[in-house]
Amino acid sequence: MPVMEYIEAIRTAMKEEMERDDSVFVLGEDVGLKGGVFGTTKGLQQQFGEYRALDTPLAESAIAGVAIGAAMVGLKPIAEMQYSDFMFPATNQIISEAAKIRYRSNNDWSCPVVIRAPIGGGVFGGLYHSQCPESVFFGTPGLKIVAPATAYDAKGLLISAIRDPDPVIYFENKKCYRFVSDEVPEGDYAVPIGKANVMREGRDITVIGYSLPLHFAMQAAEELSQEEGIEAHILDLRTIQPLDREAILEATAKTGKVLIVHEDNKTGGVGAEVSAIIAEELLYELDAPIRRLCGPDVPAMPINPPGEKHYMLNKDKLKAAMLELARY
Amino acid sequence: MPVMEYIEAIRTAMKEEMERDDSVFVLGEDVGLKGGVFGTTKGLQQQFGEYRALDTPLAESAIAGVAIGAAMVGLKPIAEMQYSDFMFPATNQIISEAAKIRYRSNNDWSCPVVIRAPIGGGVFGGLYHSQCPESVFFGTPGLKIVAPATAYDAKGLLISAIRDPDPVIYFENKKCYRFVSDEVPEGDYAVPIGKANVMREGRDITVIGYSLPLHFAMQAAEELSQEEGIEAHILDLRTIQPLDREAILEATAKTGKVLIVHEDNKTGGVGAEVSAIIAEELLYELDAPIRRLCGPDVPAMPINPPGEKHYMLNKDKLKAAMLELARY
Amino acid sequence: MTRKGSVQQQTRHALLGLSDEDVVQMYETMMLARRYDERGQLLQRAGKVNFHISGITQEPSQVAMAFAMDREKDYFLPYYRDYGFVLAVGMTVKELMLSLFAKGEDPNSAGRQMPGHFGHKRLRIVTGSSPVTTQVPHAVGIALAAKMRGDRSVSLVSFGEGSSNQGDFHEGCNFAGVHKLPVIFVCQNNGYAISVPMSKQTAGRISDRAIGYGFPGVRVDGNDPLEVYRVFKEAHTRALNGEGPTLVEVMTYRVTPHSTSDNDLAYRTKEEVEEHKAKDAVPAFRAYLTEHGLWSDEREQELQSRLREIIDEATTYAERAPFQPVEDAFRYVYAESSAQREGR
Amino acid sequence: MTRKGSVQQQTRHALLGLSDEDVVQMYETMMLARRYDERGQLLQRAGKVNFHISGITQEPSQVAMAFAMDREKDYFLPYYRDYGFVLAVGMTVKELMLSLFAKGEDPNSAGRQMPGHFGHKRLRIVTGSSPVTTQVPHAVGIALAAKMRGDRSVSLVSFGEGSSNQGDFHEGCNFAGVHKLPVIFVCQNNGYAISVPMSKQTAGRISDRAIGYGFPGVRVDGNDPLEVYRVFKEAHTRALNGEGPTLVEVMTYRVTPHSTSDNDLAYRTKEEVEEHKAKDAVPAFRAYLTEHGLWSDEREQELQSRLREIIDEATTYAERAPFQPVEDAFRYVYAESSAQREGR
Ligand SMILES: Cc1ncc(C[n+]2csc(CCOP(=O)(O)OP(=O)(O)O)c2C)c(N)n1
Ligand SMILES: Cc1ncc(C[n+]2csc(CCOP(=O)(O)OP(=O)(O)O)c2C)c(N)n1
Ligand SMILES: [Mg+2]
Ligand SMILES: [Mg+2]
Repeated sequence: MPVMEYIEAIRTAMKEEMERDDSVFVLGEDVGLKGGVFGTTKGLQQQFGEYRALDTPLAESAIAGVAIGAAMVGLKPIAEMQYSDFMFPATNQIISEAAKIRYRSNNDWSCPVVIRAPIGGGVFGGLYHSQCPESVFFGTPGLKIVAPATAYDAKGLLISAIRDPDPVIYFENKKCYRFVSDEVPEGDYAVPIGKANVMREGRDITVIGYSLPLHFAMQAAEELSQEEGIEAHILDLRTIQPLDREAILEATAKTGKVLIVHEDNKTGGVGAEVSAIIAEELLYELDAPIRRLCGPDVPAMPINPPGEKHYMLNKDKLKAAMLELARY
Repeated sequence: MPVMEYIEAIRTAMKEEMERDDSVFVLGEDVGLKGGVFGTTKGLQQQFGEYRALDTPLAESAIAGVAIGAAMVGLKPIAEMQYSDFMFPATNQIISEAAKIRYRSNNDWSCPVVIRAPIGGGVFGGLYHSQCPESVFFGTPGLKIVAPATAYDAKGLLISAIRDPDPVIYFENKKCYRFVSDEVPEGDYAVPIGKANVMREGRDITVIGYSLPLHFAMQAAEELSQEEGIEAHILDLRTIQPLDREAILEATAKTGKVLIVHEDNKTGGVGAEVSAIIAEELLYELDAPIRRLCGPDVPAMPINPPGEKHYMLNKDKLKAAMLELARY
Repeated sequence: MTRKGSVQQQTRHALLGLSDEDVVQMYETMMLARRYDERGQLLQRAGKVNFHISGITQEPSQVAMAFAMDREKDYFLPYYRDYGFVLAVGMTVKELMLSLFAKGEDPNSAGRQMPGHFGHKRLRIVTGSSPVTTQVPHAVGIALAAKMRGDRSVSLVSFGEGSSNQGDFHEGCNFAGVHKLPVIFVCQNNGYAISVPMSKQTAGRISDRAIGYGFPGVRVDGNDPLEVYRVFKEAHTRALNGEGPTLVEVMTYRVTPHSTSDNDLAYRTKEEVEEHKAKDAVPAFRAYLTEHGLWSDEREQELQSRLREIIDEATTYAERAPFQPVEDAFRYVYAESSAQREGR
Repeated sequence: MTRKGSVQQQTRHALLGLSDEDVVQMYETMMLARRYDERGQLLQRAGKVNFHISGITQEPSQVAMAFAMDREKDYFLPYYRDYGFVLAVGMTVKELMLSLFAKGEDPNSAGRQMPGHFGHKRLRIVTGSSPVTTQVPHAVGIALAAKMRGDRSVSLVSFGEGSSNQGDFHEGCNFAGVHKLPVIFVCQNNGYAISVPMSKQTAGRISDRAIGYGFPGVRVDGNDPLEVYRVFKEAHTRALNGEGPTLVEVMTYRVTPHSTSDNDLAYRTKEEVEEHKAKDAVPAFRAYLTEHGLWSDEREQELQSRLREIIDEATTYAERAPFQPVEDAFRYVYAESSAQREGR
């Protein structure tokens, strides 16, 4: 299997789905001629023409709203939000419309739209090019939300999102674009929405998370294994809505010690729900309090390098938290 | 002390603060001449003139954004969202702007705005006049969020919100408007933001929540006390951001059995964070899994009466859950 | 109804390409909407339903615009006062009543949504919500789909003048302008957004906004249904010819309170309302038909009793119909897999 | 610079009420902004800073509009290319450099935000964010405050033409129109929103949108700073007279890539860029001054060496300045109580 960058996996998924199905198209700011500010849609306009890789006016509510309209009549739009920080103008279209179309029409209408939005920091983007907005949309019934950490999942989940009959928010991680490469099958395969994945087997502590910080956890786990003989069990949620409850409970039961990680700030994040599920279902299997290691509860990360570094999760922070939990 | 309806307490707080401080004003759809679609601002335009109870165009992002601008230069605007269901067009102004103004300017600028929004169902409002959007804004650093359950707190928290130097979302409950009446002091008093309140002392189980469902919990608690001798300890969070961690932990420690209630849907709600705090800090004091009784994970409640009733929390649902927990 | 054709042998409607049957049908549809709406008000006052929102005096223009559309191909995104419109494109009174009573058989939402929240896939009436103006970008997306597929289909979206102050109006219109999409934006300007009069909503003319988007904006008297028809027919032709969108501002007036929850005399006078009631286009349209020998007192009587029957029957049916079973209240959050469906 | 005053004894700038010192100062400020901006590009290329966003060729109009404002009373909501503007209203190059290097002493944000995200309370430069157009309703709110308090203060807000397609543009303009608020909306139309050319952004003229809001919209050549000054002076006077807002569309061109992260040759040609570079107003304005005996090669030399010194000094200072201590990185999420402050 060829090794591929995460960003390339995203592009490939779009390209192949667009080849397979005429009704798939991508729209957003700069996605056409320029091929996206990160290059994610590079080549698509050249291959599929102006409309199937459509440069839109700078107006996120319209990007989402137009995509929703097109989806309601049978197209399969992929609406790109240039940065997830800039998807808030589209909140009403996403929460009031996309999420409720099937329910409010009692299954008469549906809205198979994909909304792609790059999340995360560590790219010297400052307050408004680094945010993780998952918790704003998380918990909205009617939406599905995925957040791949690997190139394999990036392609497989995007294929699933495009084919899904309901609206899917696809949170891709900017830092992963070129930092993460792994084996990606050629051609058609799908990673099912709603299924978590065990990234690493272990018996001592369980780490549950999604997106970029899992790579820090994996690095920390290797070091802890070699240095301390501590074996971490690592679960990649992959889909954050709906959460894979069985997988969460299984991974918890495996070690009885859970650390939840995400870059989105701690309070009200996805981690709170994961913790609450465990506290509700598996309290007596726990050998330690449920820990969360997340972004700090400040509006966003500063752009100055020490401030950014201070804000971001990294291998060392993960390692310290994992070690502490293991020793609990 | 006079007994007052919850809605009257809200109106009184605005009126008295507007009398006390010229810079306080209210703006929103129909808040002026009509006095609000619920009558919350009745009489204010007559008393304070057109501008201090200002009828705005139908445009929530502008209502929030104009209020933010005015707040940045020293006014104290109260921006009314007619229904909380209709505040989503203002999400970007609230999350990207109000919440981040102090932080991004390193304390040079600030944004003392209050955003009032009626939440909750049980009023035959259907999908879009019944929602609880707390979880969308909850967890956004830089925002404070209050959600009073009593007339006393409705007035006292609104006064605090108006005087607060930072943005405060004030979630008032539509069903409470006339369903809830209690003693409200005349004149000036403030209920501090960030402080929960023990509504009922008990030794058997702890109920933690906010807004309307607490009244069902209180009714259920009385019945359980008389019928089963079960004494529930009931904590009204009142402020949902920042959460009163000490009060949560104290109330938990009191009984070791916790039920969290809110009308907002369960997944990703405020209750998840409350549960996660407990699971992180007080795991070994628990005598039962942490339960949550919340709105179902569906887009919103239907308007047809059986459907609405089926959706809503009520005394009986609370009682059953409390009894089950007590017997655990 | 004021101007007469200068060519004496042709009626005004014939000049517009409308047959005698068409205008009679238009009249009957206006009257059907009117009677349905009045019944809705009565039912609410009688405590049979919780809520009704009225489109009275807006129906003549709604019906006229529907008649200018291709009712086999176009997509419709009406707003909550559009009874005249949805009836004209194929919704039945029974279906409206089922929605008013919030019953399970209601095709709009199975009694989940408020009345006036239309949706009917077979009729290409696109499901709508309460937050105003969100449907504007949807209509643009549907028009984009038509353009991409080469379908000869137009989308028509309507909204109030208050709602035209939302950002989604701007973003949707501008997007459609860029790509010359086949969409008609209809602002039904009835003078109020609940209690807020035009003068506090905008300092401009809604139709003038089209200038900034590079397509035509037309203001038309909503009490002149034939002129409304003409304007929409033209807009429809432009759309089909690839000439792009049109913004139509239909000047009308809301003679009822905003909804059954509103007391409008808190913010306007009875006189103002009466003045506008006098301009009602329904009797004027009847007079036009009569003048051209297309209508008579007998036909009117027949129509009224026929409508009463239809509405009575629909009311009885809807009142007796069951609510959606509560076991189904939480269905269709997502598509159901066949496994899920079988499990029920 | 093309037209000459018909009254030969009065210069064009004198006719506008600008003194000789004013125009000289305008020129010096344009040049300062230009040199600062060029240095920013250099520093980024040299790897000294991560990111720079340029306003080159937009400075002449930015400076002109600032000179038409009351720099003691007005509120300013610039956008990220407004170096010429913020320098003209009192920000120093040192402050800009501190922001470029993201250092703790930066008054805009203590090095938290990207460069080009201005904010300076003492100068009434209102803190801005990255999501475009959010500042438009803020400017309206500030103008509303001025009206409510009876302050003779105007707010000026600028944004790109791409950004004018956001809903907040529409909602803000419309609100200001209703209440005839003292606000000036400035669209700096530089032809591109990153890679998207005007033709894919809108089919209309931005200035025409004002018609729909009931206030004047003016299009002005950004390469003619004196005409820009005239237009803004007029808008300012209207605002102070209670006549309401003005929308000004300044026609300019972005000669640099969108930012240092962009490769503009992926979507436009070198020729197109060169064509516009040739229209640069800075040398033209110098020629105008020279023509009127207000400038000379010596003064130019003196200016250039003075600017180099200022910029060198600021660069050195900013480069050496400390970052905000990481212990302070999480401060000011909320107002700090005195207790909190003492605890530190
Ligand atoms: C986003 C949003 N804000 C507020 C409301 C509440 N609301 C319902 S109708 C209405 C007035 C609409 O006025 P207009 O657009 O003129 O339509 P009309 O009712 O006059 O036909 C308002 C404020 C809403 N439905 N959606
Ligand atoms: C809401 C939002 N969406 C997207 C972006 C990313 N972005 C930054 S600048 C820009 C283009 C702005 O174009 P224009 O308004 O014409 O200003 P210019 O850069 O040309 O001066 C875009 C898309 C953003 N900052 N905010
Ligand atoms: Mg109206
Ligand atoms: Mg531009």
